[in-house]
Amino acid sequence: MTTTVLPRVNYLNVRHGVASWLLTKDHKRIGIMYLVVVTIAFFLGGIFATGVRIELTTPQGDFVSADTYNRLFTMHGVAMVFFVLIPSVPAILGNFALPLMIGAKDVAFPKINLLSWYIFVIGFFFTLAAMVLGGVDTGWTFYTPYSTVYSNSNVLMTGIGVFIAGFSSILTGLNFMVTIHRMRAPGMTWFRLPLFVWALYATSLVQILGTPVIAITVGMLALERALGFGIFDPRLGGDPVLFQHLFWFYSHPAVYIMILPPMGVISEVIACFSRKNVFGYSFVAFSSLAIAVFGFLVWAHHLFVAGISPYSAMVFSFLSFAVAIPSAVKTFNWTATLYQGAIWWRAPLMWVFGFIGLFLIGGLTGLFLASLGLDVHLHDTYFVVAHFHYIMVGGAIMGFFAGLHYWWPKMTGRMFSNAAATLAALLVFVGFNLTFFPQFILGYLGMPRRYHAYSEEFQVLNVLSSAGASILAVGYTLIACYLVYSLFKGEAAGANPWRATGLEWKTQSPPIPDNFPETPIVNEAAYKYSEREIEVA
Amino acid sequence: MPDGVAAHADPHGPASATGFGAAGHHPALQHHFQTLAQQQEAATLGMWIFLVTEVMFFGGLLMAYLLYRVWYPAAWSEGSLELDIRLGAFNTVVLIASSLTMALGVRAAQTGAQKWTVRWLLITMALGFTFLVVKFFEYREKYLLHHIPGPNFEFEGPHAGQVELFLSLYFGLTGLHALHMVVGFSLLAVITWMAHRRRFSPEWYTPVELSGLYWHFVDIVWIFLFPLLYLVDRARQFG
Amino acid sequence: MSGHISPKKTYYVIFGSLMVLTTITVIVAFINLGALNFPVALGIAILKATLVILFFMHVKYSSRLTKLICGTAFFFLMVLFGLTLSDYLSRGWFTAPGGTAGAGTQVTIGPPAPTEGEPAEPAEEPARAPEP
Amino acid sequence: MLEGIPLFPEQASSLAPEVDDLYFFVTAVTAFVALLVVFFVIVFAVKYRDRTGEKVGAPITGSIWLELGWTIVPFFVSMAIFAWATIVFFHMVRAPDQTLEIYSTGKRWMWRFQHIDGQSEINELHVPLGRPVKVTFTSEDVLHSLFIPAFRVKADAIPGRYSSLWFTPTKVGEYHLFCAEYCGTRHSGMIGRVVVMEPNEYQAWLSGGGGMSMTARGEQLFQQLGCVSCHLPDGSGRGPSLVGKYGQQEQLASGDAVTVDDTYIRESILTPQMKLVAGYGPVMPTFQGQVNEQGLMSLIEYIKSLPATGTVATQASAAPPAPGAAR
Repeated sequence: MTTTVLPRVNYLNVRHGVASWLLTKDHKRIGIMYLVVVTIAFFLGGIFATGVRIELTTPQGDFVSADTYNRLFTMHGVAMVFFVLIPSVPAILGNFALPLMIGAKDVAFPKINLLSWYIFVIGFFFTLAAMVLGGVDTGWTFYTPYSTVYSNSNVLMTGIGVFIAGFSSILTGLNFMVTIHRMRAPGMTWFRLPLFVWALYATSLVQILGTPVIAITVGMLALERALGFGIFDPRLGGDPVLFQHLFWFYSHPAVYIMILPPMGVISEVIACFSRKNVFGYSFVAFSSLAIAVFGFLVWAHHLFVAGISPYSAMVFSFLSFAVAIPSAVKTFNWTATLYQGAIWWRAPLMWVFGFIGLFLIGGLTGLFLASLGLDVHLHDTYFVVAHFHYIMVGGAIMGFFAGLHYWWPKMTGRMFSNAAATLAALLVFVGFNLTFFPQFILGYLGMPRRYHAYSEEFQVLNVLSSAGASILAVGYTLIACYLVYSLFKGEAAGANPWRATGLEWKTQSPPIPDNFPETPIVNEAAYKYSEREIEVA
Repeated sequence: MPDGVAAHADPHGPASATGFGAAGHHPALQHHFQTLAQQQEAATLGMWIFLVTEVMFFGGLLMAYLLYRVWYPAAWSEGSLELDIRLGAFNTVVLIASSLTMALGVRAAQTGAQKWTVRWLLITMALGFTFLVVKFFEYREKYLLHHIPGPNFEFEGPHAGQVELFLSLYFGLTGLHALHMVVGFSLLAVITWMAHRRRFSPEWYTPVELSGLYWHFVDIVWIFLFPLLYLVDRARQFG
Repeated sequence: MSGHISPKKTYYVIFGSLMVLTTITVIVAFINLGALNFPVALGIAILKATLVILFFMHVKYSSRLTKLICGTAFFFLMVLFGLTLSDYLSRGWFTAPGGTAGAGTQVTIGPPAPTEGEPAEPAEEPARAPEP
Repeated sequence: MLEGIPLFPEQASSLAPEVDDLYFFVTAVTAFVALLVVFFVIVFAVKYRDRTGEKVGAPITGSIWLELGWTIVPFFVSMAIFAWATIVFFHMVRAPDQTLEIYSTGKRWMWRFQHIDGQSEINELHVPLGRPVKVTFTSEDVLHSLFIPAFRVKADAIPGRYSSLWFTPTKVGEYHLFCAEYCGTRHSGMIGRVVVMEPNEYQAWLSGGGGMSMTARGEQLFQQLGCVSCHLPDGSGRGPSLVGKYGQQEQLASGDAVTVDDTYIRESILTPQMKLVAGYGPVMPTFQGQVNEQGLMSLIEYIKSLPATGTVATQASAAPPAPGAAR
C-alpha cells in the first residue's frame, strides 16, 4: 500500500501550466488556489499579531509608536477576519469536498466559482495596497465617527477591499446552496447528506443573508468619508450607534460563517475515527440550521454599553442565551459519539480533541458576555479578546486544520507524517492556552482592548501571553513544514486511507477531473460503519 | 459571448453555438449537469438567491431611512417636498410599463415568437433608458440648487442638517437603484443580441427568464422607493 | 423553470391594476391622514410588489422552494428592521426617579421628565448638607 | 495594590460585590460543564481506543431522551443566569434618587470632570466615600467609553447624546479610569484615576479647590459672548428676557409653545432660528463653535439660576438640575 506512484490521470496532472490553474473551472483546483491566497493572508495576519504581542510585553509603548500599534492590530483584524476566517473552511475545504461528498461532477456554476476566487483576490489586493500605503487605524470594526471624520489612514482603500471580498463570499454561498439543492447524486436524500454538507448549507444561508448588509454599510461609510454624505455624522443628526447596528447585523452572523463549517468538519472526523455514526444525526444537522437562523437575532449583545435601550438589551441578551443552546447540543453529541466507538488515534482526531477543548471554553465564556450584568464590566476588555480568539483560533482554525489533515490525502494523494501532525496539534493547543487564558484574567481585571500602553500590574500576564504566542507560531510553522514535505516525500495515500464512509472516499485520490467515473448511486445512511466491513482500497 | 456582465454576474450559463457535452445533447447543456431541466432549475434557483442578496443589500439603506424618518419627521416632509412628484410618478409608470413589456418578452421567448421577443426587449430597454434620462434631469436640478449633500450643500430653514441626511439617503437609494438599472440595461442588451441571433427556443430560454426576474426586482425596488421618498408628507403642500 | 406560460390577458390585467394602485397612492398622499399616511402608502406599495412577484415573476406557479426563498428574504428584512427599531423605539421607556444610567440614554442633562403616570418628585429641596 | 500579580480587581463600589457574585456563579456553572465534557471525552477516548483501526463502533445512532435532556437543562440553566444578570443590570441602570451630580466631557484623549461647585479636573475624579455619585457625560468628537473597573461600571460617550453612570464608592483609595472605546492614536493615553476620599477630606478638597462654580462660569460666558446686550432682564432688548424662564412655557413665532429646557436652550444657542420666540426677529447669530460642551452646560446652569425676581443669584451649594424634557 505504500507505493509512491500516484494514479495516472488526476485533476492535478491532467493539465499543466499557470493558465491551466488561473482559468480552471474545476472546483478542486479552485479550492487549492483559495488555500494559497488564504495561507498568505494567514501569514500576514500572523506577522501583525507578532508585532502586537511583542509590543505588549512591556507596559510602556516602546516597541512601536501608538499609531503603528493601532495599525498593527487593525490590519491583524482585517486580514484574519475577512481574508482567513471567512473563506478558510467554506472556500478551501468546501470547494474541494462538497461536490465529491454529494457525488456531483462540479459545483452548480463553475464559472461563477472561478469569478468568486478572482473577486476574492482583487479584494485582497485592495487591502494589501492599503497595508502598503500605511495601513488603516480604525480597528477592524471601522466605528464611525472616527473612521469617517477623524481617521487619516487608508479607510477608503480597505473599505473597498472588504466590499469586494464580500461578494466573493456571497457568490460562494449562492453556489453551494444551489449545488446542494440541485446536484445531489441519485439516492442522496437530505438525511443521507454528510453533516459537513449540512454545515455548509447553513453557512451559505448566513453568507447570502448577512454579507450584503455589510457591503451596503461599508458603502455608506465610503460615501460619508469620500463625498461627505452625513449618514452617520452626529453633527447632522446622524447616529453612530446605527452604524454599529448595521455592522453587527452582519458581523455576528459572520462569526457563525466562521464556526459552522469547522463544526461540520468535526462531525465528519469524529464519526470517521470513532468508526460510528454521529450520535443524534438529525439533531446535529438541525442545530446547524438553528445556529444560522438564530444567529441573525442576537447582534446587539455587542452594543450593550453602546447606548441601546435597557429593554432591547434584555431582549438581545435573552436571544443570545438561546443561540448558545444549539452549539451546546452539538458538543454533547460529539462527546456521545465517542461512547462505545472504536477510536483510532490519528492526527485529524488529535486536532478535533484540541477543537473540543478550546471551543468549549470559547463557547462557555460567551455566556459571560451574553449576561447583561457582566457585559457592562467585561465589554471592550481582554476578556472579549480571549473569548473570540478561543472561538476563532481555538474553534475555526483548529477545525480548519482538522479538515485539512483529514482531506489532505484526498487532495494530494499523499500521506503526511502522523507523529509530526500530532506534535503540531499539541504545540498549538498548549501555546494557544498559554496565550489566551491569561487574557481572561486580564479582562476581568479591567485591562481595556486595543491599548498600546497599559498599567504595570498587567505586565506579568501579558508576558505570559506573548510567550504563548511564540509557541503558537512554532506550532503553525511546523504544520506548513510537514505538509509541504509530504507533497514530495509523502507515500501514496490510496483512495481511502482513513477507511471512512462517504462518497469522496470511493473515488481515487487525487480524484479525476470529473470526480467519479460514473455518477455514484447512494443507498444507505451517511455514517454506516457498524454493519459493513470497510474495504481497504 | 461575454460571460458575466458586471461584478455580480448572473448565473445564467452562457450558451455558445458549439455547445459542450456529447452529441445529441442540447447545445446549451453544460457537462456537469445531467439534464437541461436540472440546469434550468439550478440557474433560476441561483437567480432567486441572488435576488435575496439584493433585497438585503437595499435593506441596509432602507434601515437608515426608516430610523431617521422616525427621528426627524419634520425634516423628512421638508426634504420630500424638495423632490418633483410629477417626475417621480412618471418614472413609476415608465418602470411598471417596462415590467409589463419584459414579462411579454419572456412570454414571447417561451412561445418561440423570436421576432416579438426582440421587439418587447427593445421596448423594455427604451423604457429603462427613459427612466434613466428622467433621473439624470432630477439629479441635475438638485446639482443646480446645491442640494447634493457634502461640503457645498446649501439649504435654508431650521432642519438643514436633517434635510441633508434625507437627501444623502435619497441619493444613496436612487443612486444604487439607477446603478442596478444600468446593469439591467446592459444585461438586456446582451440578451436582445442573443435573441436576435435566434439563440433561444421554447426548450431553452433561461437567460431571458433570468434577466426578466432581475428587471422585475429592480422595478419592485422603485415601487417602494417612490412612496418612501416622494410621498412623505404631500398633504402639507396644500396646508 | 416555471415553464408556466400565462395568457397575455393576465399580464394586461395586472398592469392595469398596478396603474390604478399607483394613481391611488399618489392621490391618497395628498389627503392629510396624519399618522396613517405612511402605513397606507407602504401597504399599497406592498400590494403592488406582491402583484409583480406573483404574476410577472411567476412565483404563483413555481415550486414551493421559490416561494420559500421569497419569504426568507422578507422575513430577514423584517428581522433587521424590527429588532433595530425595537431598540430605537424603546428608548426612554425605562425611567427612574433618580435618572437612567447608561450610554446615550438622555437627550438632556438631569433626570428625565416625569412620564405622565409618575407624580413628579419635588426636586427643589437643596442637596443634602454633607455630613460633618 | 501594585505589588505582586493581582488576579482579581478590587471591590470599591456598591455594585462590585453584586457583579462579582454573578461572575463566580457563572464561572462555577461553566467550569462544571467544561470539566464534565472534558472528563467524558478523555474517558471515552482512552477506554474505547482501538490501535488497529480495523474494529468498528457500536451501532448507536442517538437517544431522544438524552437530546431533550441536554437541550432543556442548559436552557433552564442559562435562563437562571439571564435572570440574575438582568437584575444586576437594572441595578446599574436605575440611578438612586439623591446623587452627587458631576458633569464630564470626553474629548480626544482626555476626560474633563466638572463638579457643580466649580472644580474642574482633567483625567482626575475626586469623589466622597459612601455617597451615590452620578457622572453625566458626553463626547465632543468620536466615541469614547468611561470605564472604572474597580466600580464595575462602563458606558459609551456618544457625541450628540448624554450618557451617565452611577456608583457609590465603598472603599477609600485610588482606582483606574480607562477609555474603553477605541478613539484613535492615544486611546491608551486617555486614562486617569478616581480618588475616593473621606467625606470631610472631600469637602476640604472641594472648597480648597476654589474653582469657579458652573453658574459663575455661565455668567462670565453670558457677558463675554455678548448675550447680556440683547437679553435684557425686562425683555426690552432685541432678545427675549431669560429671567425665570427655565421650565416655563414660551410662545414661539410659529404659534406653538415649547418648554424652556436644556435642549431648547442648547438649540437656541447653536441654531437660533430653530424656534424663535414670538415678537422677536431672527437677529441672533449662531454660537456654534464659539462655546464648547462645558460652556453650554455652564450657560444652562446660569440661566437656571436666574430666579423670577430678576436678581442674579450665585448659590454656593449645588442646585440640583431642574427636570429637562426628554425628546
